[in-house]
Amino acid sequence: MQLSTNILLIIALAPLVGCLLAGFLGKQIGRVGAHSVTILGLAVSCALSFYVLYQLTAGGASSYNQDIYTWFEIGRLHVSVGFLVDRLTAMMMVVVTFVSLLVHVYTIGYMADDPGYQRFFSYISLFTFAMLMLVMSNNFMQLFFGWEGVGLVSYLLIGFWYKRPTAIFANLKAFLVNRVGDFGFLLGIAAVLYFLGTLDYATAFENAPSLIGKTLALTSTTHWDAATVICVLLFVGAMGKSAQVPLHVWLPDSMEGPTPISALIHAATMVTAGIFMVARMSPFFELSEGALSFVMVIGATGALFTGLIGIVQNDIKRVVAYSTLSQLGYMTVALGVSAYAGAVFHLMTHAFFKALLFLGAGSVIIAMHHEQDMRYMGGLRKYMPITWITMWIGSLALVAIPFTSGFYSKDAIIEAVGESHRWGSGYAYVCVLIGAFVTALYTFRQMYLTFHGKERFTVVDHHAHAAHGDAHSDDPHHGHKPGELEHAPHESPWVVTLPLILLAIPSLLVGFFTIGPMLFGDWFGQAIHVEEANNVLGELGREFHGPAAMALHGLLSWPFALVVLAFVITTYIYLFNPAMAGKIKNELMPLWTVLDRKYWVDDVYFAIFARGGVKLGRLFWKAGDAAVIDGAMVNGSAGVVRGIAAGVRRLQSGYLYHYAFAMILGLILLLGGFWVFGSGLIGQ
Amino acid sequence: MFNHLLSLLIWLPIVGAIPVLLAGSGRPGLARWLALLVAVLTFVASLCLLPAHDAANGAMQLAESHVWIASLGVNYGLAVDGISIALILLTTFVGILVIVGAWEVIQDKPHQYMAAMLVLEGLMIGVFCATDALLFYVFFEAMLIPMFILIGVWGGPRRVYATLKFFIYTFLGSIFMLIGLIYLYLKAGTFDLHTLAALPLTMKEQTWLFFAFLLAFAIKVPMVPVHTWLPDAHVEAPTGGSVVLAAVMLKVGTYGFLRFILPITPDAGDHFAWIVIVLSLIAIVYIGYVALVQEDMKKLVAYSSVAHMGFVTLGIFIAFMLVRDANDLDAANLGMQGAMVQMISHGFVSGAMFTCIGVMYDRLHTRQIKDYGGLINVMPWFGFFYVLFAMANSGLPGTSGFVGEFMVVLASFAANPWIALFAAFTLIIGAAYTLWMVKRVLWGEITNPHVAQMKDINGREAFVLIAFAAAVMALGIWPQPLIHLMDASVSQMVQQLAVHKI
Amino acid sequence: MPTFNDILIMLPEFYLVAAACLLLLLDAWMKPAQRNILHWVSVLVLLVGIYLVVAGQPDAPVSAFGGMFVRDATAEILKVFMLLCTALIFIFSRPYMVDRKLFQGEFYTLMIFATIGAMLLVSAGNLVMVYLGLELLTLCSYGLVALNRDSPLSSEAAIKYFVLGALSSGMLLYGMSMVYGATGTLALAELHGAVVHAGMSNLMVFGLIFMIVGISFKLGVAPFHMWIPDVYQGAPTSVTIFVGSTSKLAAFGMAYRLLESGMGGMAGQWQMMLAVLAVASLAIGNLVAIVQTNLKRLLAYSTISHMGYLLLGLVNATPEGYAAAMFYAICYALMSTAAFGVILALARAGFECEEIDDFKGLNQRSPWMAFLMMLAMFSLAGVPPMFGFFAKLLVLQSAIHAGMMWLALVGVVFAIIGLYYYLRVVKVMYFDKPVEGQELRPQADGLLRATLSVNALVLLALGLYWGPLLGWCRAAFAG
Amino acid sequence: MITLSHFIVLGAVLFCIAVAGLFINRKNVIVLLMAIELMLLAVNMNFVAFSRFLGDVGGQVFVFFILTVAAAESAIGLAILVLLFRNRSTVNVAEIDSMKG
Repeated sequence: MQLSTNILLIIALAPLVGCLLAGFLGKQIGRVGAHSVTILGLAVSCALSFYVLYQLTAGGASSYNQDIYTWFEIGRLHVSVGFLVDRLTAMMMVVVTFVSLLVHVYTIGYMADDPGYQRFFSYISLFTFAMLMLVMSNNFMQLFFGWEGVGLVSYLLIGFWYKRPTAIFANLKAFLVNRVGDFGFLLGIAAVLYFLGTLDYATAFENAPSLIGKTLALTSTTHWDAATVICVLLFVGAMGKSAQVPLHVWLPDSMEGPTPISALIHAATMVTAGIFMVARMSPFFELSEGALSFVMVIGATGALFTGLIGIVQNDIKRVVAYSTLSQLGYMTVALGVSAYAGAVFHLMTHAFFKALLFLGAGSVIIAMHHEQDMRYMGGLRKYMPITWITMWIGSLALVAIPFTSGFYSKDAIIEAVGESHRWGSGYAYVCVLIGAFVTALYTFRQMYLTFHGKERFTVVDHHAHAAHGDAHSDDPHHGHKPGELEHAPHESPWVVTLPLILLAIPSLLVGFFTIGPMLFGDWFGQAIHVEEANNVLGELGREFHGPAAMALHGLLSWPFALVVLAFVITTYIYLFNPAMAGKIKNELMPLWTVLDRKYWVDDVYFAIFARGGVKLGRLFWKAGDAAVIDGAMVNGSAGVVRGIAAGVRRLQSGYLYHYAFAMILGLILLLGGFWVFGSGLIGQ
Repeated sequence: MFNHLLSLLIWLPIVGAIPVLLAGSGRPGLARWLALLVAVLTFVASLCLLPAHDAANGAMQLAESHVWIASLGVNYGLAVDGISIALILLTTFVGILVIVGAWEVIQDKPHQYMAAMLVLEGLMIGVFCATDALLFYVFFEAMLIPMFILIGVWGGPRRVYATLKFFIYTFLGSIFMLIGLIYLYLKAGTFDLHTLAALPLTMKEQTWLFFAFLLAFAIKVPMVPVHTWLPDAHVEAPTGGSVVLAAVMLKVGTYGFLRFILPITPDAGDHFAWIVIVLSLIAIVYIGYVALVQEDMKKLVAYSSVAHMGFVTLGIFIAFMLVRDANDLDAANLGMQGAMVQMISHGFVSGAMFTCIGVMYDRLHTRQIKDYGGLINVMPWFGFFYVLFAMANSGLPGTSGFVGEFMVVLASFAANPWIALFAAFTLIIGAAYTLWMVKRVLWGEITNPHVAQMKDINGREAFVLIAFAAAVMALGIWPQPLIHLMDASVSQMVQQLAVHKI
Repeated sequence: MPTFNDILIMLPEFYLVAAACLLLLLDAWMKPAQRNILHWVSVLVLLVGIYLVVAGQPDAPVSAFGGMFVRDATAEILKVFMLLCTALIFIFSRPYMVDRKLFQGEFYTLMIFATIGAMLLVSAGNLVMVYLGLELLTLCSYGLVALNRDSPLSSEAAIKYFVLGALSSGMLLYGMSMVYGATGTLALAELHGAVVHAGMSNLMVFGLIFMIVGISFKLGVAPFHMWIPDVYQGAPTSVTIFVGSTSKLAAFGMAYRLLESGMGGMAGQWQMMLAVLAVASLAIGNLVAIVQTNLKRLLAYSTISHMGYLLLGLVNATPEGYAAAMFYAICYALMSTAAFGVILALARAGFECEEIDDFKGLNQRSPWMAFLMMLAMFSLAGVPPMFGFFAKLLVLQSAIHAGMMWLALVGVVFAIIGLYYYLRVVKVMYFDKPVEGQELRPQADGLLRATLSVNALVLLALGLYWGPLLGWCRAAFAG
Repeated sequence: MITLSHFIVLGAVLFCIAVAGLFINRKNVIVLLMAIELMLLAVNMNFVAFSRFLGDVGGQVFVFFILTVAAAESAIGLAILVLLFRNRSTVNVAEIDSMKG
């Protein structure tokens, strides 16, 4: 049986409709109207996504691949807009729409008192549309459309609070860094077209084997393997979107956006687009060991080193952000070892628990009146139990405590890396192992600082500080010194907590139930292609005796040991001996600075690319255009002409005898000229 | 029934300008409405081209030919193919929008302004129709006069410098082309482009002619390093002038490449294609950086125009490499089509950008970026359009700006990955200069108290912007109709490239 | 023996002489109040003259008085346009002359006699006739230039014109004597034959060069152009316009008669000389024009450059070349009548309106005049679709055809420089704000406005459709 | 024995003197008029000589015309001269330069 095109169209377009209504008629339909239409749209497309998933898994539907309309057709090149929906796509669709739906609901509470309410809903619906176009696409053009589309929305949303200088700096940065990725991505697409003559997935993947042996002449001497070129270029795109080192710099700053965005875009969905893309392109990547090693090393590096930065962060959202970077690293490593399924699996579980963590953080932030600095929190658990519990669940999943879904996905990856013999896998294995420890460190630290220990904020009444408030009425803390609240924090409204609960469930359970088929069964079928030689998951599969067994085995594994160690350390420091944190910091000042400055990557980039670019531009403008072209060539020649004119003018002296003389001179010149150049004086 | 459609298209606006002029300064309202009427009629007439024209046939169609100068054998010859039609439609479409855009903005002698606009429109249509080189040249040059008046009379403070520069620069280029044309005439005994295309020429002759044509059209496009007239002209021109200049006039240059260099000097074109390609890449990268640091919005967009036109020239000359060296007709088609689409798209996008800047200028009477900031707070709807067009300008998929660049990059990769590499660089630099401007103009707190007073766009402005936005989106989401319109002509042109004339 | 047929062939000239004499008498008898009659009559006289020229037009070239006087298509066309220009001048300059108390009979009679001289010149069949026609034309011109008795400038211009003119005609004569000595004939036709047969000698070459000097002076080609700026500026505008139109046509006719009809056999020699002179005039004319502030003087320099372009046509020394040159001469005559016509129309008592700055903001004060002037300027600059462009096109073409690509390139390069100062005039009229308290209204004379408008619009009309005119020019030389 | 060339040379000499007179003299305009007359006489000399030696009367006829025209010319010249003196009260060539450039 075949999926109906209409259903897919509805899935894709329902959010768009919601977006347009909320966006253009925002004033007319009001706040309630806005969130109703968008949520309705999302609900529809979410429900249908589940239906599609069901059809593909249990309903026996074959995967869908059809063009909707021709985008352009030139000669033999036919580029169209269409859908390719197989299990991989369906899973992504479910994740995207489900998380997005919850975020919509959550937003009602979170943005309750924001003037840009309708705009916000419009944006996130637009995002969902773009993301769906991305995952459902059946060709590279449309993929790129969705790819940049989500980039656009992320730009708009990071800059949602457009009055904040930091926000509008961050969104520009994010867009540009992404463009650097897209730059490679576009070239990758061009390479695909060049070598395979098509932009359509199915055809391209069919012909993928033909790449073997083909090379691209970069100079007369250097030839690169076609598959490697394609894969590396495409992966550059993924590095941008999925914030891989060294293009990771935009993600932490993107936390300037409202928290729901961080959950939806910068944790659950958009940033995983790269992972999805690589998994989708597995037929290409399988052809190039080199590219895969490259992917693996990049991923591993990110997994460890970005995680380290997380340890020194004080902003609750930034901690989560860095953990996201690190988790994306894990997924990328998985891709690098050809464990595409593992990557996608972690992508899914991560989507749930990371969204949960972000939304939880958001809930905390609401309670703290938009105070995000953990140094002014502490002991919140008694004020907001639901948030507390759900966040603990998320954290456990994140640190991969056995039986949590995070455990299944992450442990599988670590195992897979261990299995792999690809160049660089040793380095990768070390990274991911230490990474597990680091993850645990910053996660527990965050939980303790936020919910446990003694309260580091004071409740003061508003009026006493009214005068004071005017002073810095511009800072986001509603005119209060850090750590001063108008009234005690309290649990957030149900629209906020409900999503938390709904996310907590999958964070806890989804792994247990899905690991079997997804990882070790052939659930993805054709969607993901792995060469037999690279099939590390297959290896693991042989030792896999059900999730429970795996979990129990996990209890005895290295990663778990490291987690426990981390737990002990953090518990001691932050629960029993808070002063110690400071001491350690001072002991390891150099190290701390390195991490706090994020290895100076941002600074270097800013100096070279931003400032350098402007300097270069100015040089080109002033020296090139203004001085050389305009000054010397254009105006210069004009000046020369004018000068000559002024000189020649003097010949017209006004004196008769000069005039007469000129005529005589002319006569003589003619005679002389004829004498010299003419055919001589004729005859005699 | 369409026998004289082309003549109608050319002369309707030109003749229509007379009543507008006569309507006089006494009754500006009447003059405006008359002008609008003429523009709309022209647009409607141009729409008739679509049914009249057979898209499957790449040859010139709807031909009209009358003896013009018997003793010289010069004909008044008109005909169009898909490419011309696309450009004519662009012209007439923009024609309406500039008239509406200038409605109450131009208070000083509006009748003269409108008349000049209409004449200009007619002449530009003439350029896109002419099949006789002399006729082409006449239209090509005559365009300068109304534009000279438009910028000079209704322009900014440094308008004199700008206009003289603009006029003399263009004249300089084209006059050498004239010499080339005369040479060809003396050789072939006619100015008919079709005959000239068939005329065998030695490499030496082709080389000289190639550079004569290149100079003429490169200045018009404009290509680096003869682009400096454009920023000045744009900065000083009134909004409408800038819109027409950017949206249509620049296309005349690239159109010239198609009608002269490709058919008449194909071998020299192939031999020197690398020059043009290099210049185009310089335009994309170098000009991108220059645009980055502009303080005047119009200058910035003007420079970005140069960069975007670089894609057009790139796409056209890539085709040479692909056909002659790589013998990859599909890629050549793709590149050439990319160039065409980019022409049309840039027409919409740059026109829209200049309109936006005009909207701001009408309120605050400054184009300096630093004078703005936080505009979104007071002009949300304007902000919407501005961001949309900015995104189109930086080539976001789904907008027209993406299509052409996408195709050209794809095609140029087939020619040489390095070309594609530099071309694709526009993704970064283009976004950088456009969005940085957006950041400084639109986002942030309001710093300038005058900005706080600014009103959001009114109905008239909304109409213009919506029209542009519709075009930009439509072309971005579904380019196929446009491409289908031009496909036959383009592929025929590409096949011509393979023909050697020596 | 002169037959009646000879008279008939020369009818237009005879008629004009008679008419001129009558006008003298009329003027003598008439009270100053009735001058207008004189004006209308003289205009009428010229129109009738045009009629006679056209009506009596022979199918094939004919000659009278033993070859002294030749009447062929070339002469016909030139005469028509010379008479037309003079008529235009009368119409344009009436208010101007009235304002300056110069509205007297001698203006008309001198003009008509000068025109007669021009007519004789262009249809001269003999060196004597060339000389007589030339002198009749120039002597009258001297008088006209000095017409404004109380103006120091115009008398200075007159003396300069006179002395240099005399010098040039002396050289011309000297050249003629040489040629005469070499060939023993004064009749151009025989001369032509003699040159072809007898070949060249030193005497011939000397003679040729001296004659070229004479011609160049008349045309105003550098370096024999020195008189032009001063005369243009000093003379009353109503005379300047004559020097710039009618006598330029005559000069072309003279050049054609002497160089082709007479010395055609030595084309090989004079082509190169003309090319050199052309470059000189293009350069000097265009360059010095840039720095002018006085419009009449600017137009004077532009004349010099235009004569350079005219030579581009002559250097070809083929029928097409002569046709192109004549086309150019006619075009230039019409352009200068238009340009000076606007000056005449805008000038008024005490206000010459000849400084470029006088035109500031003309578009504000009287848009129509500004428009006409703009047409004239763009035509002079040679911007399509104006008449001037096509004239340039033809001469460039004939230069290239003559194998002088370099000359054509020089031509276009200076065309670019020239463009600048024409644009400057347009800029002043359109972009600048008018000077306060200075009203720039055209003269009320309805006929003046109408004819001026027609004259300027013709520059546009002929630009759009110039086929027939070119056809006539070609036909004139084809035979 | 006096040959044609003697006459030609004489003519040439006269002509050169005349020309010299035109641009060397910086005093009086009247001298210019004389120089012009001299130039015409030089030409006449040529014509007469040629016609005599060629045995063709045409040249001598031409001479008569030249003489007539010369008379008229000098008349006009003097008239202009008077005018000039009236307006500027000088006939010094070196002072007639109000128009230049």
